[in-house]
Amino acid sequence: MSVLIDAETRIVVQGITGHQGTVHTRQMLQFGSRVVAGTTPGKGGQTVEGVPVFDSVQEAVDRTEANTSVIFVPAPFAKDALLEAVDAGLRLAVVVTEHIPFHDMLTMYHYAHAQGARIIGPNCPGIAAPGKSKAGIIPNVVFRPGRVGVISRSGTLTYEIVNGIKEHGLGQSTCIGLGGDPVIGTTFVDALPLFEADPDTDLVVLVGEIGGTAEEDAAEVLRTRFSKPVVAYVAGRSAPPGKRMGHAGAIIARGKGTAASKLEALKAAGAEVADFPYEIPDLVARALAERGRR
Amino acid sequence: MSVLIDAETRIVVQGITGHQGTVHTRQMLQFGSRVVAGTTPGKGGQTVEGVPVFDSVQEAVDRTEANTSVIFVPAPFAKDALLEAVDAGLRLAVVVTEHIPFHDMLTMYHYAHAQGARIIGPNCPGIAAPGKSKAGIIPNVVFRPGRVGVISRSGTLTYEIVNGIKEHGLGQSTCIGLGGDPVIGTTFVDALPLFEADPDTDLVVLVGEIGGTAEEDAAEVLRTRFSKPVVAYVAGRSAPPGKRMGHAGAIIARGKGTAASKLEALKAAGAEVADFPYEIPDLVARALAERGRR
Amino acid sequence: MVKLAEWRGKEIFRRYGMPLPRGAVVRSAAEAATAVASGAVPLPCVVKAQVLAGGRGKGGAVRFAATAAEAEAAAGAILGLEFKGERVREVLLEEKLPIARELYLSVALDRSRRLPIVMASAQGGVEIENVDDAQILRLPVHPFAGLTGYERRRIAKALGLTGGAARSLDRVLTALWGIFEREDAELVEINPLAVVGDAVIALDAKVIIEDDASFRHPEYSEVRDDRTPLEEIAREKEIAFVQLDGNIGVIANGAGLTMATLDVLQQFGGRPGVFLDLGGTDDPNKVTEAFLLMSKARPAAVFLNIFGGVTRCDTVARGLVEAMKLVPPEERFPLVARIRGNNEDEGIAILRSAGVTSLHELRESVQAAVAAAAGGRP
Amino acid sequence: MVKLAEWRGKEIFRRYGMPLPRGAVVRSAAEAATAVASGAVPLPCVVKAQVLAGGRGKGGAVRFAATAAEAEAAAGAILGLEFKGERVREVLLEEKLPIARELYLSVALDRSRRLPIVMASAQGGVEIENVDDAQILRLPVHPFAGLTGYERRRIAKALGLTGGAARSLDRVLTALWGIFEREDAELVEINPLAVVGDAVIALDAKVIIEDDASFRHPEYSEVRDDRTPLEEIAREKEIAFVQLDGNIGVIANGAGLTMATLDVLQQFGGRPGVFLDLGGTDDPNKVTEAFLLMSKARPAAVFLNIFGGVTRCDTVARGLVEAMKLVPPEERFPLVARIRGNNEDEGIAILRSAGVTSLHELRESVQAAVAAAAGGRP
Repeated sequence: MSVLIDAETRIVVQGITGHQGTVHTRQMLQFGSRVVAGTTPGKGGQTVEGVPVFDSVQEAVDRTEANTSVIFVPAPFAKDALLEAVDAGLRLAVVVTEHIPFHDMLTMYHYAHAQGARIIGPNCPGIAAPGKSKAGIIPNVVFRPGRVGVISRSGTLTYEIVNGIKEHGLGQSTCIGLGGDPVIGTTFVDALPLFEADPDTDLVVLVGEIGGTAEEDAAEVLRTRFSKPVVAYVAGRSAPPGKRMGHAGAIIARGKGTAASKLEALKAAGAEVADFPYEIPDLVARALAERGRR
Repeated sequence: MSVLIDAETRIVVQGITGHQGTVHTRQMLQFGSRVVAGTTPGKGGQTVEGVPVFDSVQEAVDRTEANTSVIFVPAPFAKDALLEAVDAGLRLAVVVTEHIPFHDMLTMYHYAHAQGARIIGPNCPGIAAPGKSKAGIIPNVVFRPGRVGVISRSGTLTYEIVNGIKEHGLGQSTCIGLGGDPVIGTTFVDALPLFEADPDTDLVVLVGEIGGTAEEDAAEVLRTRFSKPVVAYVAGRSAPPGKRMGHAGAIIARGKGTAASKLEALKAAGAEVADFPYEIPDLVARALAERGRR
Repeated sequence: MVKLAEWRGKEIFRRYGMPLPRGAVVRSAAEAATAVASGAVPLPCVVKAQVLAGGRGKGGAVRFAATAAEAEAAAGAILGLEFKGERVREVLLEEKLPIARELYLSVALDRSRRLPIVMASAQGGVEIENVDDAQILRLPVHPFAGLTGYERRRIAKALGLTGGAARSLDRVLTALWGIFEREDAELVEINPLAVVGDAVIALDAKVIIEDDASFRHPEYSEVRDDRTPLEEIAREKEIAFVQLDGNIGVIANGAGLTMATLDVLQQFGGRPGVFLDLGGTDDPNKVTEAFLLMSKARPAAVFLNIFGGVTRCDTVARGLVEAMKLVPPEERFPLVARIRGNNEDEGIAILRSAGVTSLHELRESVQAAVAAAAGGRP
Repeated sequence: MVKLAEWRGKEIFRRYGMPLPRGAVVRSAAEAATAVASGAVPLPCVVKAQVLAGGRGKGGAVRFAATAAEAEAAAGAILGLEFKGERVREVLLEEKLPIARELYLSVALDRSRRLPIVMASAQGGVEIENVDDAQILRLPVHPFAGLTGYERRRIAKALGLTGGAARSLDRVLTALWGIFEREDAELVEINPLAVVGDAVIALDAKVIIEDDASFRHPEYSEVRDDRTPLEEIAREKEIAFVQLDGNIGVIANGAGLTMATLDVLQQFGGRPGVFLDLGGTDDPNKVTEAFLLMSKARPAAVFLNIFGGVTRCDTVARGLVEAMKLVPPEERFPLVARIRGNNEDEGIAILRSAGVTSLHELRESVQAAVAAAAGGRP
């Protein structure tokens, strides 16, 4: 088992004929993913990397039984692409596209939620279960099958950390890059229960960033309904307090959002906290060994 | 057991200080309903028939643990009242108000649906479980506890038919008046499974009307996933074909919507069909007797 | 339900940016001449009677004009016509366009799905009921998402439009959806939507506004269908008033009960004439008003079938007896009453002592009413 | 993020029907005199510098004038001022109103809830962070429902408004919500919202438009914050460029990796100066551009930390070596590079043979960069 995707997952790539879509379709196929279809309006009938292209997601679903989408279409059209995926009955959509207005994402999230569909992202590296499937853009080279789950708000930092786990001789069960945008479809709070329920995950590495209260919210889940060991890292401890949203943003967060607040919450919830990314593999190995002894 | 409401149901009446709200609060209390709160903005602190009035539904919920709303507020404000009920966490709202624009009701229905709340109505007589509770305006006098379920699109015709069942010496488990508006929160299709699951219902009387395809849709449920006997009546067999929606309406319905189409579908699905309302009690008694023999 | 004439529909279309033929609405032949002379209506032009009924083309209510004189003559000939019972007060003159294809496009409510539904067909210009099902795209649209890009592409495909025509369709769809949502429409229909060169243009406009939304749209209150004086009174009192071709008047409360009453009446050989539906109420004042209103319609007999919810039957009965006294002798009619609900025995007693046939069972009441209309004592 | 000056915010407010003081924006003392003389600005009036920074009141950037001459003088004095590094180019003159109370009202995004949130407090006119939590109403608003009537009543209650003031608040809320949704705002803030007689009036306006929505709002492209030339170049190339006060330049790809790099750098005694974040990409052209951009910032040393996803590390390394040749001798700087990912060993070999310190581990790379900045050989 793995989280959200597995070897049976049938992927449709929306925006497959674009540069990113094509490059990552190839990478996903090399990873072993079953990319069964792509879509680009007006380009139905072509193939990309041997994958048939359709004009619409509905056609792709009808013809290939695709059940998961990876979206690469440009930001102005991303909302439409997601709604199309949801309306075609897909239950999981990984939105790689960056720079989607958060007002669009509000519609996307609440619409998908109401229809029972899950979004990963936007502006995210996606999800990978080594040896099974990848729906997204995390480099293939960092993975190795194993029993460590990874949930991260970052992109390349995730690659760095996942790679570190591999180089330490460990492997990953499933890795999800949630994306760092203001509104994301799946948060730590949403993702943690999936890993709690996954029998193939022994431990979770949680990679956070300063800003927002996602890590504090995650700590609450860890404290109340998570039984597996967690190793956490939060990037940005050296950054001066951010002011992106000005006064109103400050009162929404009310003292949360700093690295200190996040680390404290995660520690209090029982997570092992790494001060720097390169400390993570050791902490993981130690926590796994301890779990093994119990 | 009964359907949707029972003796524990805690009712808040929205628009309790209006004429209708007050009259029916009294009737519900006489029926035995636990009407625990009412709301009218600006009239918090008053009481109506001994029921405390609050300015908002949230206050009513906080103070009285109300879990079901009956809405009497005028049509221009009904959408707002329903959203307020849903946002305050109520899971069932009976909308008695008539003349709500269907565009408002589209928002109301899909919003409530997304939040996991159920609407009965609008423009409906509501729901009653004799001996337990009533949330709505069906006259108390027509009821008597028993094992016949009633689902109806009509108002006063429901009273007539429910009364006929009582006068025949039978009684009702739960009676739901769905309302006859173009968009309703709970249809036959939605309500039938509730009665199928209710151990206190032995048989269902289904009261339809010409127009729309609700009865044809219900027949599909009866055919595929309903095990209890059904007695059906459809009002309007003598009416000339309606033209309310003109050509476009006709192609949406495509030959459905007439009494003939509905009766045929219901018969084909195994329902006993009454030609006139006064035939219903006999058909019910016969079907129950037959069920008893099996 | 407020059905708008084509020219009013097109005024709304214009506000929402719908591509339309150039044209003008006129109320006299002289205005038609001026509209052509001023260049507002290019020649050749189409001259269309502004009536709500369909079938104008076959009925001589649409004509063509190649010159200003012809336009003036055509407008003059059409104005004042009576078309299917409607007097023609306005005429719409529009440029005659070189039409390549005629399409169909509409948005309405799909009650079963509880969603708006866009319908599109490449077979436009004919009544859509006569188009084969397989030729019609039915696309449910979620109100929280609006008409999305991918749905627009599906519609363009179904209509066989590409390039400039597809872009032009996009304007049409934005207008169509905007009108449906923001004007509280029940129906927005364009038939035909014409392909003209590299664009699509709305040749006709059918817009129906929902009555229940009139509190948001006072602007439509003046454009309601013509009503008879009796219908107007009934409307003001919120009583549904329907004229059929029989001779028995029916007063009932609630659409379902009213329909069931008519069903039984026909079963026993009665021919319903006027029927009044009070809605779900048993308000005694409204019963009285309906009774007085009914007397104006001069029925051969009246059957009153009220199921009492809130009000006690004796109260309703007393109101009815009082109302009977207000009816002038020449307007009196035989009355059969059936009042059910709370305190029904007292109600029946009050009516009977006032000489009204008051029965308990629906069947026997109906039979009595049919007999009364046929001249028997009710 | 496009922060709008008060007068631009108020132009939007006006379009959405927000109640505002009468006033005018001017760009010279003479225009100020004319604005008062024409009656566009009633006296007495407030004269406010149009700068983005807060604290204008205490900083002398807000003055009062009782006569036209005073208004002219005040505008003249403020125009051309430098306020917290911003030159004052516009001055807003507005009637001075008899304020009964000052309230706070805003709408922003609540990321955790994934909902817009309206915040309201009866304690307005001060920085909202300084207001006690219990004095602030936080009301999440669902985008599919909009700002409903019951939510409006809750806000009015929290602000202590009834009667005419509550009705006036309704206009304010409609405008506030409309701007947030339709202008793609990140923040719409009114502080203070003043109670004046029986109405509420927006005295200030803070509107921040989301950058990512700029494809829908070309009208805001001309009102961006002033940027330095380097920042402008970086922006065009979609590279995040941030100036800190240290001397080590950092180039990395991705916000998380960049932050982690800075964290480690500080841990080992380095002081980050400029940092460039390429975003999630490892596009070799963008790496090269960032490298050349960095050379303009004259850092003491540069640490480049790229995790390769799509591109192979050898390709990135070759691009970097080519770019180094383009840097003029006087702009050269010591470079420590860390390129991880696909084909990393080849990449490291290429860089080393070009004389670049190229390491594998983050810790040792950072230590080398810190040493290089301190004058040691990297």
